[in-house]
Amino acid sequence: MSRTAKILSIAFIALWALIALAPSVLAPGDPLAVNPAEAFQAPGTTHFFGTDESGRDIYTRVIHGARDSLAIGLAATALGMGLAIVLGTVAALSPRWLDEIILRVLEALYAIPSLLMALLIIAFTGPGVGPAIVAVGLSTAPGYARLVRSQIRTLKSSEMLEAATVLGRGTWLRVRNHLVPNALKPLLALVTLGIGQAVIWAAALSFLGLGTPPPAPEWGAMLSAGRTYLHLAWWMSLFPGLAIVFVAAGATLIGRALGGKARTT
Amino acid sequence: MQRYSRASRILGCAIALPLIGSLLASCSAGAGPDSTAENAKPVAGGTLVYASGDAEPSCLDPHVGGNYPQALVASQYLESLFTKDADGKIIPWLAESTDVSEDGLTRTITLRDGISFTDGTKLTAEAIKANIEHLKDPNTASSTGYLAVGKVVDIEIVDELTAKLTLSSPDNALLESLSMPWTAIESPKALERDQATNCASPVGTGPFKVESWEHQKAVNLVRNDDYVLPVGDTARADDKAYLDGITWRFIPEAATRYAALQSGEVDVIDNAQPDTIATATNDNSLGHLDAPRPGASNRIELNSSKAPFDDQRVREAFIRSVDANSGISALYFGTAQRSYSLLSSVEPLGYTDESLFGTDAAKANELLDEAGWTERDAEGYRVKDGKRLSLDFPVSTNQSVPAEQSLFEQFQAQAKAVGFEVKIQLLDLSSWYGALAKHEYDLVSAPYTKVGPSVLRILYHSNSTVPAPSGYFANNAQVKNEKLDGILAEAEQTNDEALRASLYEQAQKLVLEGYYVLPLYDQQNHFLYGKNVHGVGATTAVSSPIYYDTFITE
Amino acid sequence: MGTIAWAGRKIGGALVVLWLVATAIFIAIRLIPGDPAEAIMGGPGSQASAEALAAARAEYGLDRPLIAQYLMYLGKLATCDFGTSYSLKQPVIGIMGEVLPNTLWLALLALAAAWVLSLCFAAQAMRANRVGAWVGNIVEIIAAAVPHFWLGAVLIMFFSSMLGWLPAVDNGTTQGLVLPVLTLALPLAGFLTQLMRDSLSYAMSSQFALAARARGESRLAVFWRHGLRHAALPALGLTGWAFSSLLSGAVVVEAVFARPGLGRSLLSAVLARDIPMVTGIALFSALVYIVVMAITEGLERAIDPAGASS
Amino acid sequence: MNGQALITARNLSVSFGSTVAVKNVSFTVRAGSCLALVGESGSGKSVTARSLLGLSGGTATADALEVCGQDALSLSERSWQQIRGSSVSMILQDALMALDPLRPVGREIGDALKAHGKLPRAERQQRVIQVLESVRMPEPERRARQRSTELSGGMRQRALIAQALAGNPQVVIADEATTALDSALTALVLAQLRELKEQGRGVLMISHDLAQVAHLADDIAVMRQGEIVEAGVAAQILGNPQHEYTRQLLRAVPSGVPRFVPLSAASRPLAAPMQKDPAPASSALSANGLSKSFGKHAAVESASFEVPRGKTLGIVGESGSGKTTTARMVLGLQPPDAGTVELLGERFAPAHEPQRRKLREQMGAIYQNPLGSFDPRYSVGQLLADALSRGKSKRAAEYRVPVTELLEQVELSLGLLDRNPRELSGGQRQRLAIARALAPKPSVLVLDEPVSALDASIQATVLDLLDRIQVETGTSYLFISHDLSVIEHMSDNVAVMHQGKIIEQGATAQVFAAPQQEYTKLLLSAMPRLR
Repeated sequence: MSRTAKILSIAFIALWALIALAPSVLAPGDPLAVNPAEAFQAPGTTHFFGTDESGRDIYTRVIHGARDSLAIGLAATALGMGLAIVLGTVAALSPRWLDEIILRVLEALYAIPSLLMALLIIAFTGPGVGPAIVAVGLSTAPGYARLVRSQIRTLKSSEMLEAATVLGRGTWLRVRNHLVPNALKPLLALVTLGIGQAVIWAAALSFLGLGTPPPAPEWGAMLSAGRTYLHLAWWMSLFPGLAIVFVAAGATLIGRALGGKARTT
Repeated sequence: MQRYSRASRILGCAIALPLIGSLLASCSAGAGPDSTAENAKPVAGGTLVYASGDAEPSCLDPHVGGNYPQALVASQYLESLFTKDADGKIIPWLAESTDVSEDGLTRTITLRDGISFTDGTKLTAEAIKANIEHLKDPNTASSTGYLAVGKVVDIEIVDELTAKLTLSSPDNALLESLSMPWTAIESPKALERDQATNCASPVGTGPFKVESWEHQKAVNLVRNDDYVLPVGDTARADDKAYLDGITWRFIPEAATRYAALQSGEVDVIDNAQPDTIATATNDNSLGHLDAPRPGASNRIELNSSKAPFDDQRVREAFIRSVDANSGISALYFGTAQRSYSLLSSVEPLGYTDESLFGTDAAKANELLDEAGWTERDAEGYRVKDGKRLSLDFPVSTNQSVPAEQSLFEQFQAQAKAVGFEVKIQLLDLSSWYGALAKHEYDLVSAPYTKVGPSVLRILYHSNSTVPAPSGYFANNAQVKNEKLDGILAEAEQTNDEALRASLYEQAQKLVLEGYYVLPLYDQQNHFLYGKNVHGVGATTAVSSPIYYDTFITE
Repeated sequence: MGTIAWAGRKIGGALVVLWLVATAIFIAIRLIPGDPAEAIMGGPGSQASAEALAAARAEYGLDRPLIAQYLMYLGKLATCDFGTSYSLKQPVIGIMGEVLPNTLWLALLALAAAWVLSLCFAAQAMRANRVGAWVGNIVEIIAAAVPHFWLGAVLIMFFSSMLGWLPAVDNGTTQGLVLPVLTLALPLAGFLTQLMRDSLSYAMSSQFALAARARGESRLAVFWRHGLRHAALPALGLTGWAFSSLLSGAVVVEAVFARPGLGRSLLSAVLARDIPMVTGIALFSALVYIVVMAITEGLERAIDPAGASS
Repeated sequence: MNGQALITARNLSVSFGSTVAVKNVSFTVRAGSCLALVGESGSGKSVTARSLLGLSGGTATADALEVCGQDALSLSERSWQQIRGSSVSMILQDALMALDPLRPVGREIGDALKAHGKLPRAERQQRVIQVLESVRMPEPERRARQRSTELSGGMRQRALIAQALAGNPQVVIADEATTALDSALTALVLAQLRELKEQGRGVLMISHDLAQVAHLADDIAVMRQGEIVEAGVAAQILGNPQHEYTRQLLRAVPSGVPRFVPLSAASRPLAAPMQKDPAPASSALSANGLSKSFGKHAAVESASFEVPRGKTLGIVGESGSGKTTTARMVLGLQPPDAGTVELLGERFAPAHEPQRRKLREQMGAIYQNPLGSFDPRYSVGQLLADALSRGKSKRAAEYRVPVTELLEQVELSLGLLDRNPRELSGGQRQRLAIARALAPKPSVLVLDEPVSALDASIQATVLDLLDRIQVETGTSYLFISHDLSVIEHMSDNVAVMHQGKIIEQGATAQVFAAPQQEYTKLLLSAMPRLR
């Protein structure tokens, strides 16, 4: 990772952390305050990003929406990753039969596309943010788990670990000092990619009317509301859309700087 | 004898077609694109593509369940015994004449001769019996039709064309009930088939018939070449519809639907977005049909059966806290008029009282203080006895357009200012019904379409708090008022028109003044159609358009 | 591994995966609080009649012990009996037969389009200068990060409403497919390009590419004979994932473009809590995924029998 | 000079942007003779060779550049394509990488004909088989259908040469064509090139190894930093080098240089080799009857050897002969099927890992590619701190003194402390690997192909370092290599492995002077010698 990339990544993360944790610093207004008289105002000096159908300030909403949107992305990825680390590690270190079983389970999870998985879960639980997070988490887990498994298996027989053995390191030291950190490193790159993707899928669920309830300024819900007025007020969907693209693309760039590939398989 | 038309109200149209030409008294100023097309000569042929924004019905037989999307499509292939003329008067359609006994408990209906169903079965009194029994059969799971014929206890076939209906109590709304598509007459032979088959291809007497149903894609309707117009029209050479058929498509995305209309892929769309209606009518590029539904206005009902809305002061406080007018004007671009009535503007007996609904945050605060909701929690919501002043508001995504959802969000924000927490839950229809059935709501917006003021009985009589076989109950405000029950029962039984009007006014006053309901506007029913589509405007008693007179020019 | 052994292993694995999916759904239905018959008939909101509930109990053997129910359930699935969709009142298998080809066709076209697009982009990127490559890079990443539903809406606005070039909704013609396919293909192309560009530049700067040039082959010939082959491999390895994400995207795209298909069926089935339908779609999409994976693995074996690239 | 000039370059320069990679080099390649361009990596020899095909990728200028009778300075891309493959062709270093692993070799060979081709498909096929036959490919029809990954090393090399010969070129450029090959394969390639020369073609051979070119080259040009520092007839350059750099390169060739004599002028001269106790009581390492099979394939069969204290045992053999499996058994990374390993008289293998952990400090290992054995997250300092602290810490600051000592011992600059090993050169990495292995002060080092990936001159410095460490610390080496000349220089005793068995072992001088086994004789005959 180059120095510039490092600085840019840290700046990017810091910016979003600030936006998510203290949105009022950048947008002091109330994201829920309606003012029907000011509905559908085009972007201008009073409203940087314009206003929506209820006269709410879109800039304020985009900024305040970061917390929900990112939280969904983070929670889903954390869930997927947690599951993946457990399953992947167990599979990699297990005897063949258990490995084989876990692989099949992962394949079964993988065989249901993520949005279908989300809909399936919603079919049983009803809509909401929780099922969306669980669904996106579950459907991304197999990809991560396979990576963890193959990482650990590769590392297990790597010259690096052999060198550690030759140097007389015990199992615990080898696992703690080399195996775990090196297995997790490519995962870190994928996490960033995954967050972006999770935000996008959560937005898709909002579009289908199964995501965050109103009037929370979640980006997917805003984008979804804005698409109805695409002809009239393009800014309603442009800015939340840009926020999603910005986060997802930024996350991708960081992921790539960390050495990740585009694939999450 | 005057020629009858089933075209009731034709707003926003300027077409002069022989059949309905003489009945256009109530036709308001035309804003359609085809003011020049007044002279367009009807041409036969062509298939109209209709794009519906509603969810695809799971059954094409409107007896089953009974919602508005079913009425829209069924109006093309099913007909009712009665319909409504331009003045809102009920007139016979498939029926030729009708008579009611002195005590109001026996209703005799005589059918027109010479009409057949599209499966070849002749229309006879047997059909009336079969249809009403079908509606009353719990296995049909009818909601709307079931309630409409609820008082019919027995059907006797007098002769081939005459049936005698015995009622449990007098019902002066019965003819209105029988004018609705949900009680439309289907072939008795077809009704004998299993429900799945009948749902896929109901058989009626209408100008079109169901040819096929490609799920998720379209219902294909073709012209009924043996159609007999029940009320003859001398100007029509034959009774056949002009169109070869109708492709009835389902395009849930509003923007896609509009784009498809703009690009000419579809000819007519329903559930047009207010902003697109405004654009389309401004630049005169598309035709617009505004056909407000009869029955109830679109309103929010306040569940008075449980806290906090069991207290009238809290109900009034909520209603005073929100500002519907500015929201409606911003969101509806002048396509919807604010209503202060329980009934649709097309109902002559509707009672309006604007003074009850003025926005007044100070008064709302005062009322809440009075009602004991004096404390506020950290988030600014009012609290009483440790409980937050919180309102559940399940909103059905299938029955509510985006503009309406936005309006509810505005209410949410406005009510918060006086200390209400409104929890809007966007639910699919099934979950929404589930929430209602479990009484998990304080606020609800449930459209109800029925012809005539007797809808008030369905919506506000205490009996309507008891679920129908389908599980649906219509009295969502949970109004349980013996006085009101008495007035509604009397209004439905009287033969005295003046008394009826005064009783219904009293009833409406009781409900409005009890702050059970926040009326918003008429049930919106906007259609946009392309330049080359003519003769759009004829509607049934429930304002669903029929395309019998419609033709397409190049 | 011989081809027959390989195929046997694949089929065995596929059956296990289908069995796991089916079992998970069986467990899920039983985990819903309340009456499983009611759950199957659409949940408490559906207000299913007593007769309908009784019919469901009989059909699914709900009055029998759990293990018997499970075996009965598996037995039915094994004989391709997915039950009747209560919301559409039709056998699930018949509905699948109607809608599945639409979605598969859409997904396959989108996959092909994404491949062609990303190959073009990747080839273009090879020739671009620094600034061009940087811009290309950004465009790919943005393309990969655009939500389908928004992209679809924007495409409709431009190409249907404003320009009137392409139909907004499915009308059975090839033109009607252009926008939905593009909507699905563009984000995927963004992903694939990133991947292909890496392997393409690896192949084009490799020793064997140099050797080919030294034999007198033109740059173009090297690109076709070597570059594409190497670029295709990782992209091919990604096909299972890509197809899966296309099926996800199809849920959205079918809603936006009003196309009948698996995604729209699932959405309406989920909204109606139509469990037989949901089960059928889940198993069918798993089956589709398995078949697609087997095909791509077969192709990979054909391109790279020795697994040289892995 | 015999032979017509096929390629003439006068004052050829190649630059990449503002960087000049090749400066004013002049040479001639003649028919029926071989010109060798010799230099370290980065000396510009490959760029020079590629510019003769118009493939340098940079900007080439020259007073004159004539390729097979054409003025190459004014050639269009199309004309270059005509020349490539049919007039001049190239054999690249790594057959695995130089043949597309995804395509059958027959198609790769056929492509050369296609590019120039008026030949119809059937005749092309025929010609492919014919070319494969001419490089003595066994079963050419079958091999043509296989991909390079499915071929054995020898067949792969033959296929690589065949693809260069398909267009019947007048000049063949062999770019490091023998580097990193084991002795048998080197011999094979050299023989093939000799044949080409005898067929009357011109051969331009590019190598970093003077010893290898000695056998083939008629003329030699020595390149350094983009310039030819010395050129002339081979015998003269090898026998009487004028330029200091040429002498340095010659000196770096290990074969025939006695133990402990520095190969590199840069290396510090050694103190007198230790001549202490001539009869150590016990050996540092001994292996008895080690065997290992993978499935049906016996990788190692009852290998027994001893490494005396302070001495070096060299194990030599071709790739696949079982050397590495032996090393892994010795290191306790692979349990032997049979046999034992004893370290300092104690049982080391087979044994439970916890039991021999203490003993492990007595044995270190060096690999061919050290990078793979380093944790990629660790810097140089962290790696050494980790080794010194037995995995408890990676803070170099805590181990300042010993880390500095280690770096000095392997002659690495202290400035590299915070670098990641990836940023180091090959030679520096190997020194780091040695430093790390030395951290626990082991008695035995197992070195598996430690210098195979290094240029001759770098190899020389690393070998000198190993010599010095042995002199200073008395560490015993088990030195494994395919390179006979390295083994000859480094070993006190040598064991020759062939197909999993040690077929011959004894004192190095003895084995090299009077091999007993046919196979050993064959190996030695293929060994390039300067001295």
